[in-house]
Amino acid sequence: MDSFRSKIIPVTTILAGVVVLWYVFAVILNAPFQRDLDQRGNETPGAVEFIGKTLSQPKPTLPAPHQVAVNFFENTFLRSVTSSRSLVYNAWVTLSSTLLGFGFGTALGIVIAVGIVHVATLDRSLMPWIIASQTIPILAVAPMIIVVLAAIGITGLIPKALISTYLSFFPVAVGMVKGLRSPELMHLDLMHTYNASASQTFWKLRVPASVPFLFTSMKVAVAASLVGAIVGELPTGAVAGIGAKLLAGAYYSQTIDIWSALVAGSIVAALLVMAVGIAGRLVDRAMGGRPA
Amino acid sequence: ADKVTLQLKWVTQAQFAGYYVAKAKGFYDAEGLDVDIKPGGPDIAPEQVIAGGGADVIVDWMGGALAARDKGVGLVNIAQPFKKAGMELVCPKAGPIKTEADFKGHTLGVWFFGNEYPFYAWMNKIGLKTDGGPDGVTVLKQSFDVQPLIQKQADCISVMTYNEYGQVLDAGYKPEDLIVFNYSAMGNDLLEDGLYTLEDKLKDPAFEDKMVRFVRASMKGWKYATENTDEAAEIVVDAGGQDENHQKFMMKEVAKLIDNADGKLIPAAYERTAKALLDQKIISKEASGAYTTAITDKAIK
Amino acid sequence: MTWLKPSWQAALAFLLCLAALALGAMSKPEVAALAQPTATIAYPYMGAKGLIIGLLLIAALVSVVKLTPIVEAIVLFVGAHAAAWLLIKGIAGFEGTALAPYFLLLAAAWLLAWRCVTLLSSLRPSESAARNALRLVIPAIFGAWILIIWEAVTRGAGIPFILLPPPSAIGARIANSLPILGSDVRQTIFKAVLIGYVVGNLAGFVVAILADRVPFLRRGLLPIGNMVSALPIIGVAPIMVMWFGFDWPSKAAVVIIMTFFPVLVNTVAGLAASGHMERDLMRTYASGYWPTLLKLRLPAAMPFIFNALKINSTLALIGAIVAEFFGTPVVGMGFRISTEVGRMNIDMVWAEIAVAALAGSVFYGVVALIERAVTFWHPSVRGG
Amino acid sequence: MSEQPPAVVSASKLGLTFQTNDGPVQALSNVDLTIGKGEFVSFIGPSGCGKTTLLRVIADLERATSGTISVNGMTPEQAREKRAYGYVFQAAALFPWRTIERNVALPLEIIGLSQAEQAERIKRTLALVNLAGFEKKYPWQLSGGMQQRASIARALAFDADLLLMDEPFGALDEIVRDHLNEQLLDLWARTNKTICFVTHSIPEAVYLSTRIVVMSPRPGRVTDIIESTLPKERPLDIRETPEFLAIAARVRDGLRAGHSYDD
Amino acid sequence: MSEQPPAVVSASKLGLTFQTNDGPVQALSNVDLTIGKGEFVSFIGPSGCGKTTLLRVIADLERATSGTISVNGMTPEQAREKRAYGYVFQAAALFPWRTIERNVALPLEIIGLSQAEQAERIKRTLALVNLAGFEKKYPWQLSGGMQQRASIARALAFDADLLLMDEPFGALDEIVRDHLNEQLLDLWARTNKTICFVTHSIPEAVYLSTRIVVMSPRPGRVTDIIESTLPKERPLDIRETPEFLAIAARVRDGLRAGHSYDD
Ligand SMILES: Nc1ncnc2c1ncn2[C@@H]1O[C@H](COP(=O)(O)OP(=O)(O)OP(=O)(O)O)[C@@H](O)[C@H]1O
Ligand SMILES: Nc1ncnc2c1ncn2[C@@H]1O[C@H](COP(=O)(O)OP(=O)(O)OP(=O)(O)O)[C@@H](O)[C@H]1O
Ligand SMILES: Cc1ncc(C[n+]2csc(CCO)c2C)c(N)n1
Ligand SMILES: [Mg+2]
Ligand SMILES: [Mg+2]
Repeated sequence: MDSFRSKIIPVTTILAGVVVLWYVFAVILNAPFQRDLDQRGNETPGAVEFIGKTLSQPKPTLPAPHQVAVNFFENTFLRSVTSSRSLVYNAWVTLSSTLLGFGFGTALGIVIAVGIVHVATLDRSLMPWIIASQTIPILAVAPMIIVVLAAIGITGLIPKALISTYLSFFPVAVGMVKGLRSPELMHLDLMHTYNASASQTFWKLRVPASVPFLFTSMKVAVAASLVGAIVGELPTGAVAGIGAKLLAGAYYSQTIDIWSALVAGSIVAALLVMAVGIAGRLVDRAMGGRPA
Repeated sequence: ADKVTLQLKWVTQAQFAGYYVAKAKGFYDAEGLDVDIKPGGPDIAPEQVIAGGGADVIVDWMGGALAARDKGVGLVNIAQPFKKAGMELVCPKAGPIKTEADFKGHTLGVWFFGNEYPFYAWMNKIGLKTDGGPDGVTVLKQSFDVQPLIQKQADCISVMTYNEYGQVLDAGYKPEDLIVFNYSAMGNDLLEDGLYTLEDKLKDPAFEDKMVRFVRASMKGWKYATENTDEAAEIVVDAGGQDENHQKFMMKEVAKLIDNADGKLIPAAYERTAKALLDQKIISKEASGAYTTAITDKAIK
Repeated sequence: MTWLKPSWQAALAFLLCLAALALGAMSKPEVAALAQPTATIAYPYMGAKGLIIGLLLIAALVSVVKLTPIVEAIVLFVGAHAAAWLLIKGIAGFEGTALAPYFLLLAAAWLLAWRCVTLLSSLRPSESAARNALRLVIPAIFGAWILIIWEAVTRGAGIPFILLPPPSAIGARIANSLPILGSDVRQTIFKAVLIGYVVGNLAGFVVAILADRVPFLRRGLLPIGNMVSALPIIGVAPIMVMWFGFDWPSKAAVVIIMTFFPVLVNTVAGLAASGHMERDLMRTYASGYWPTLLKLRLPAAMPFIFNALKINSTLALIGAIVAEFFGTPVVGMGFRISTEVGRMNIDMVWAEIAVAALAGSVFYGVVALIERAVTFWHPSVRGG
Repeated sequence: MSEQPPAVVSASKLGLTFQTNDGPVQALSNVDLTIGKGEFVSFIGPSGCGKTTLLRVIADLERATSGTISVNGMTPEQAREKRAYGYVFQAAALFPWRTIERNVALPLEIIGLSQAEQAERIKRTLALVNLAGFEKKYPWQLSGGMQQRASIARALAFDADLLLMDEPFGALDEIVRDHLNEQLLDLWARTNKTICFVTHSIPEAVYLSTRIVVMSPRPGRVTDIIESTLPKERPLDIRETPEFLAIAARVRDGLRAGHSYDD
Repeated sequence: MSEQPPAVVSASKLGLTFQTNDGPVQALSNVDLTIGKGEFVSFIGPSGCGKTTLLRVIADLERATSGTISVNGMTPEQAREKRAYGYVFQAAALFPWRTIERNVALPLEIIGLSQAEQAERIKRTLALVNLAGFEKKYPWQLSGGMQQRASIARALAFDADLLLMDEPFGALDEIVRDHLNEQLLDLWARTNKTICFVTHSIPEAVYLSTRIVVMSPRPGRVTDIIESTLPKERPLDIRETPEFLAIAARVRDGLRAGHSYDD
């Protein structure tokens, strides 16, 4: 908690800086349209009035922070959490498939890493194809995945979670291959002298040694998983979730909605990443980690 | 009740009000149908969904359906609720473009994903190249919104009468500030929203009967929607459509494209569509058997 | 001591062949032909069926005999691939009519190929030329079988072309669309991806160093950096188009946002990875922040940083391609993919995907090679 | 037991060459050596002469590039798989995420001892190396010598018939060292283990061993093998006897002969 | 130079307590010590008694929890920032990504020496520790003792006026050790450096030092400080003189008294 308090001042200072910059850009980016509008309406507002107008357009190019804040507040606190317009509800929809996908993805990534580290055949043959798989643009194949899964009767949470899985397993696999191979050679030699089985070496040496890599990869993976969940909401009809809000906003040019959905997504992301970070620190402490 | 899955071409909005009304008003129930309406989304191709067995019937534009048919998916038009096209190109009057003759050397926004055929057919007709050279036009792939126009990234953009045109107005443009090239008005329109199913399945009399009932109820829905536009828009919002005012606007505009709600396909429009596609080599061979009037004939007497 | 050695793949392949023999007809036309012996109905594998099964059985049998691994691998290689070739060639003209024995034989051939790969990966040749050759051959066989199975299944089961075209069609498409693919690659990879990758990685790195150097920023920037982590592309891409226009700069901006976070997180973790005694050593030299960073902490952080660079090499590609779904000039890999899906030219979509996969693999491979050179001292590279 | 104790380690013409970035390094060359059951053999030689490498070859941690070697009549690999030996590395090699007692427990977990048996052995061996009271500490909370003792405790807890110890007492003060020397001799006498012991201390080598192998550097060769004539029962003050000093002198001469310093 | 050499290290009532997961560990208690310029002070004491900790406090790697300490009349931190000392750790602490010569070059790069000067010092110090020919090897390609020597070379190349050495010769054989002892004495005599030297070897401590600090464990206290009466000029065979042996005996007694073993 102490560390929490020590963060408040820096975070708020930097946020304040971001907000100021944001206002400046809002005026700059919204000005051309406002000028056009005034021209067509034959109005010649003064500078202050003009700036005020740029910051209160209904569909601005860059919404002003207070517009986003108001929208965010309304959609978060003033709506029942079961309403499809509530950001809480939509964030929850996205979060649930994120977490499921992250779970699958982490597990799959670890399984692949274990396979690659232990089975020579996999090391040589699998990795190039996993890399290739990652270069397939998800948004292009997501609809096909959804179609195929729907054809075999899988709908709902799972298809979206699978897209999260697809995006999140790779960072974990890459990180864990490195992590599982990072024990010092002397420690491996030690296990060798005990004629420890591969699984004993794995659990007692490789896994603990890979922990820093694991949690770092998991931070990247949980973020990727959230992106996947959001992307996965589009081809499933975009009925609910942060992705659906983004899409609806984009479709009707409701930039304020887009930004407040983006803010919601970012907050969820920050919370998830911090949760992984805290888990990592707890594990480190349980492993007798030495304070820096 | 018989189950029917309908795959829409886009997200839930008044463009598909007829089906939502038919469901909400019990017209499908009355025909003994249990209809599942699946909204679409960006880059979801209804043709793929039906080929993969994910739907019994889809809403599609003729261009997309014929292209799929050319690739071996036996899509057949069984009804054509939209008689006129809603697509148009709009340009701000303050900009450089007043007539077709001004296009040369300018940037035009177009949707892709199978929505680009009417535009290319038109350019083909007036003999403009689309490669971005000085004696042709530069084409932009437009995203969902009307920003390219507001930001002046394009000189003209594509809109649907019932959707983006409204957004342009919302953005502060008045109709007199805009130059509009409407595809239907120019006689360049290609058929838009129609109902398609697979010809193999249609050979089954039971399925055919199901489709007859489906089309009958759907057109009843469309009729009701065009007569009660505000109520229809509310039904759409209840089904997940966004922004009630916008849906009401959209419903009114869509109603203008429906015309009589009999779902009958006009063969001349079909011929024009098929020819335009062949001219652009979107399809490799003459389309044949791509529509049937049998269903609408039985459905609407 | 016997002259036999067991291999479950061979045994299973053997059983599958027998099952295929027992089930009889390979395709629907053959069933029809058998039902009407008088009519002349053409059907696949009129003469080849015996040959296929024979090839597979012989390969399976030879592989359980104790031979040198090379000879065994060659026999398996030839048997499996010849059988697969005959199977695929035979179904031509009869797509979608295959019955169970077709798939059983395919599975048998695949098992033998698997056995072949296992054998090859257990080889430890002493010449480095042979080692390098194996390094290429093993993933190549693995990859070839992905394609073989894909080809055989899509054709055998008659999967609609617009759902999944067979690789042969994709290959043909690649071959006769080279100019288009070339211009798409130029637009997407050489402009958006490379620039975005470099700038994004640098940005993440610089922010990580800043956060490390200035404790105030560390406490303030990292939580905000975490928020950037999931700015979803579909939300950001339209905004970037608004800000940076339709052409590649907006795509590069999306790539920057996507690649920023992995580098940030990994650099921060890596900077904490140097040992205590080493850090104490630098303290005894009263080494300032920057020399310690340069000489100790960054080298020790490299294994982490390279993880991020590797992840980003594929992420950047996805980002640029997906960003092109949201408004572009009419060129680029993402543009092509979304447009050709709409036109039902799924073979072109897969052609672009194949090019993307190839480019991504090369990109990743280059990064991995640099990693080996830079972190040669790390146990994961030295062997372990 | 037969009259002629079977060879525990038997090497002939053993050689090992490392390939490095700037050319090959010959670490062992032409080593002939037989170690019988129950022997206590010390290896002594200048730094870098190949003592560690030889121990590693016996332990199947390194593969000889020429010559042959057998351990308990098997290849080193088979012997290792039979868990024929315990190894004390030159550095402590403790797992930083395990407490001292969990570090000692590691080999016991691997061979699958019961919890009770583990606890008993941990307690006994930690007491032996005088680390009682430090069970719950992590390695970085111990001094260098204490870490080394923890690693000795770990090897002793493993309780194999062959002990390979690479400078186990290098980081210890004289008194702890004397104490552990006595304990080790006692253990050896009681259990009839075979011990291969690398050390830099001539008195330690003479005090402990039945045989002393003197090595010389680059390439590592065995230059002398000295049989100890001391009795099996060795009180600490045996180190002042003339017999002891004579052996020590012989070792020193052997060392000096093989050494590369000319001063 | 003044008659009364100024104190290089001066500690009074120094104490240090580590907080650990299972309670505090008092590593140093009430240490009073003054080391004058040009002195050679050895620290000897049982394993875990706080020798390393004391050196680390002098080097500002650990902060004392009670008492005061000054180095060259400054706080340890200021002294460290002035690069007042070179430190040899108990373990080698070489960077695996640098060859031996680049490891030795590390401190020289940091203080910003010219390339030529660096090359000269590297060559000289590597020759001193007998590692010539191993310049291009990586640390993992060296034996334990060779790594330790590389780390000594690194500290010597740094060439500070105060040398803190934590068991630098622990992993070396007697002959190399004798050689390095001589070299170190020579260097000390020539340059008038102040040296703090931790060792477990009583003869080494007596041979090298002007003063020997005997410590006892838990909590680490200074139990005896023995002034050497040996001349500054010390040939190796001084170790057989009665004077030498007398001092050694006194150190041994001091050690034994402070030791926790009762045998
Ligand atoms: N992995 C390796 N790669 C290359 N050379 C090596 C490797 N390990 C050891 N050597 C070399 O082999 C020789 C013998 O090393 P070894 O570790 O056996 O010496 P040692 O007798 O144990 O020395 P010390 O008493 O210093 O520990 C040394 O010259 C060393 O440089
Ligand atoms: N970081 C630490 N945290 C907790 N306790 C520590 C820490 N470092 C050392 N200690 C404890 O302080 C005491 C003194 O340790 P120190 O390393 O100074 O011993 P030493 O005299 O150098 O011993 P050795 O000769 O074995 O190296 C030991 O009991 C040790 O357990
Ligand atoms: C990628 C893509 N971008 C824009 C549209 C525009 N759009 C929205 S609804 C509609 C009418 C057809 O249903 C059209 C053309 C699209 N379809 N796909
Ligand atoms: Mg050694
Ligand atoms: Mg110490």
